[in-house]
Amino acid sequence: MAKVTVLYFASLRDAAGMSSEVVDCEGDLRALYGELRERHGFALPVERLRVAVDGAFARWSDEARDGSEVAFIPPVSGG
Amino acid sequence: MAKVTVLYFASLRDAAGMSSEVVDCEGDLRALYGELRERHGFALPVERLRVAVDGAFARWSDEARDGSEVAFIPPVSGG
Amino acid sequence: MTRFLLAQTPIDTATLRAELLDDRVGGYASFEGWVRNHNEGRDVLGLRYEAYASLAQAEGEKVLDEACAKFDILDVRCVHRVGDLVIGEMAVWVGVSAAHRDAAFAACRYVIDEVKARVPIWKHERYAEGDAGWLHPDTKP
Amino acid sequence: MTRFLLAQTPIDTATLRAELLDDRVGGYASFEGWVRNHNEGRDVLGLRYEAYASLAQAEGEKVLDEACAKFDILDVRCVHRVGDLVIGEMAVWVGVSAAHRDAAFAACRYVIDEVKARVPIWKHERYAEGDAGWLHPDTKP
Repeated sequence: MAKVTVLYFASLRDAAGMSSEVVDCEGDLRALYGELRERHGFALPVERLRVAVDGAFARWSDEARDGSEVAFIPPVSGG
Repeated sequence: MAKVTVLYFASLRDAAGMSSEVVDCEGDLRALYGELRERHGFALPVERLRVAVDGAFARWSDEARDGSEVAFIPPVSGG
Repeated sequence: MTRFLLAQTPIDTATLRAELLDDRVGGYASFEGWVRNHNEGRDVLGLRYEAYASLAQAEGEKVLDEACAKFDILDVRCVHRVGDLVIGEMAVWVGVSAAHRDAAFAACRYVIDEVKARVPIWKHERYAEGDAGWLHPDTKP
Repeated sequence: MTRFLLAQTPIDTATLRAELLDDRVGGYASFEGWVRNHNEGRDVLGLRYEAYASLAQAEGEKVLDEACAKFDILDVRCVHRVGDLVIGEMAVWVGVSAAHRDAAFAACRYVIDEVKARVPIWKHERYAEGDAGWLHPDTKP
């Protein structure tokens, strides 16, 4: 069981009603997003997101490491 | 016989030693350049030039009109 | 050196441009994205940009490194605003210096395209009708 | 209105750019040509631009009209210096505003390419070796 800090941005933050939370997590990052999507009712499917761990892009199949910071990156719209 | 004012720019002006002159002219603009090229020793052949009459691009086959201003345009190098 | 920046305040292009001046420069290409009063057929009153700052900084810097590697340029900078912006304000600026214009144009285009596609910054628009929302374009990030 | 200008004095891009500001603008692309310290392998000390002013003005304006017709842009301006310039000075500036960046980039590129190819302006370079000469590039005018 890993304890990770999850960061929410843009529409994910609005839907979660918070910009971050600490969650317990088993399995990979894809499973983590699936669980949180269900909890918060996120509209975006995992296919439309990217994921980052500790400030660097990561793979959905990566395991969540204890103490790490996980960010789900919705489609960007800068510029 | 038409009397025209000829304008020289860039290397043509340096070769002619003047920025303009009034010349008598028979025939078309191509013939006029040929004559002036011989007189001033211009290096550039007519194929590398454009010609303008009274501030607008013209055709080499145009006749020189009395009182008009003729400019020979060497390859440009602005920018 | 940091060549990609997130800015909380209006972008001063004159100072940024001056940093790219160099006797070897023959061509300088720049692009600015400004906040329009309309988007996809809707009237826009204003907007807000939010960034995942640490990752945006790293990914923006990576885009500029790529531009330097791909194109024969002398230098490149990019600044993106975060926070609240009004209509007409500059949202993003890219500046590229090169010996020749081909490389300057190509690199400038590359940077703005990649920044828009990859750097974690999100736009929140407020509309004349009173509603507002985050833009999450439906293209592969 | 005159959108193409020949300038005897240094170009103030901030003022020119401000004239292109408009609430509908989403993208602004600009290009500047600066005097390099080298050209075709030779060290350049400085240069002079000479124009056939009346025809340059008319042909420059024509290039900008074409850019407006060909691309979906809001406005475009171009200024070209004449007279003596030192290394690092701006020789030419192009600014284009558009709703979207594709058109802004394409029009900016079109204008600088056509101005260089067609507008009767000539460059006279002074070299470190002491000689000097007019540039008459060997391409179809």
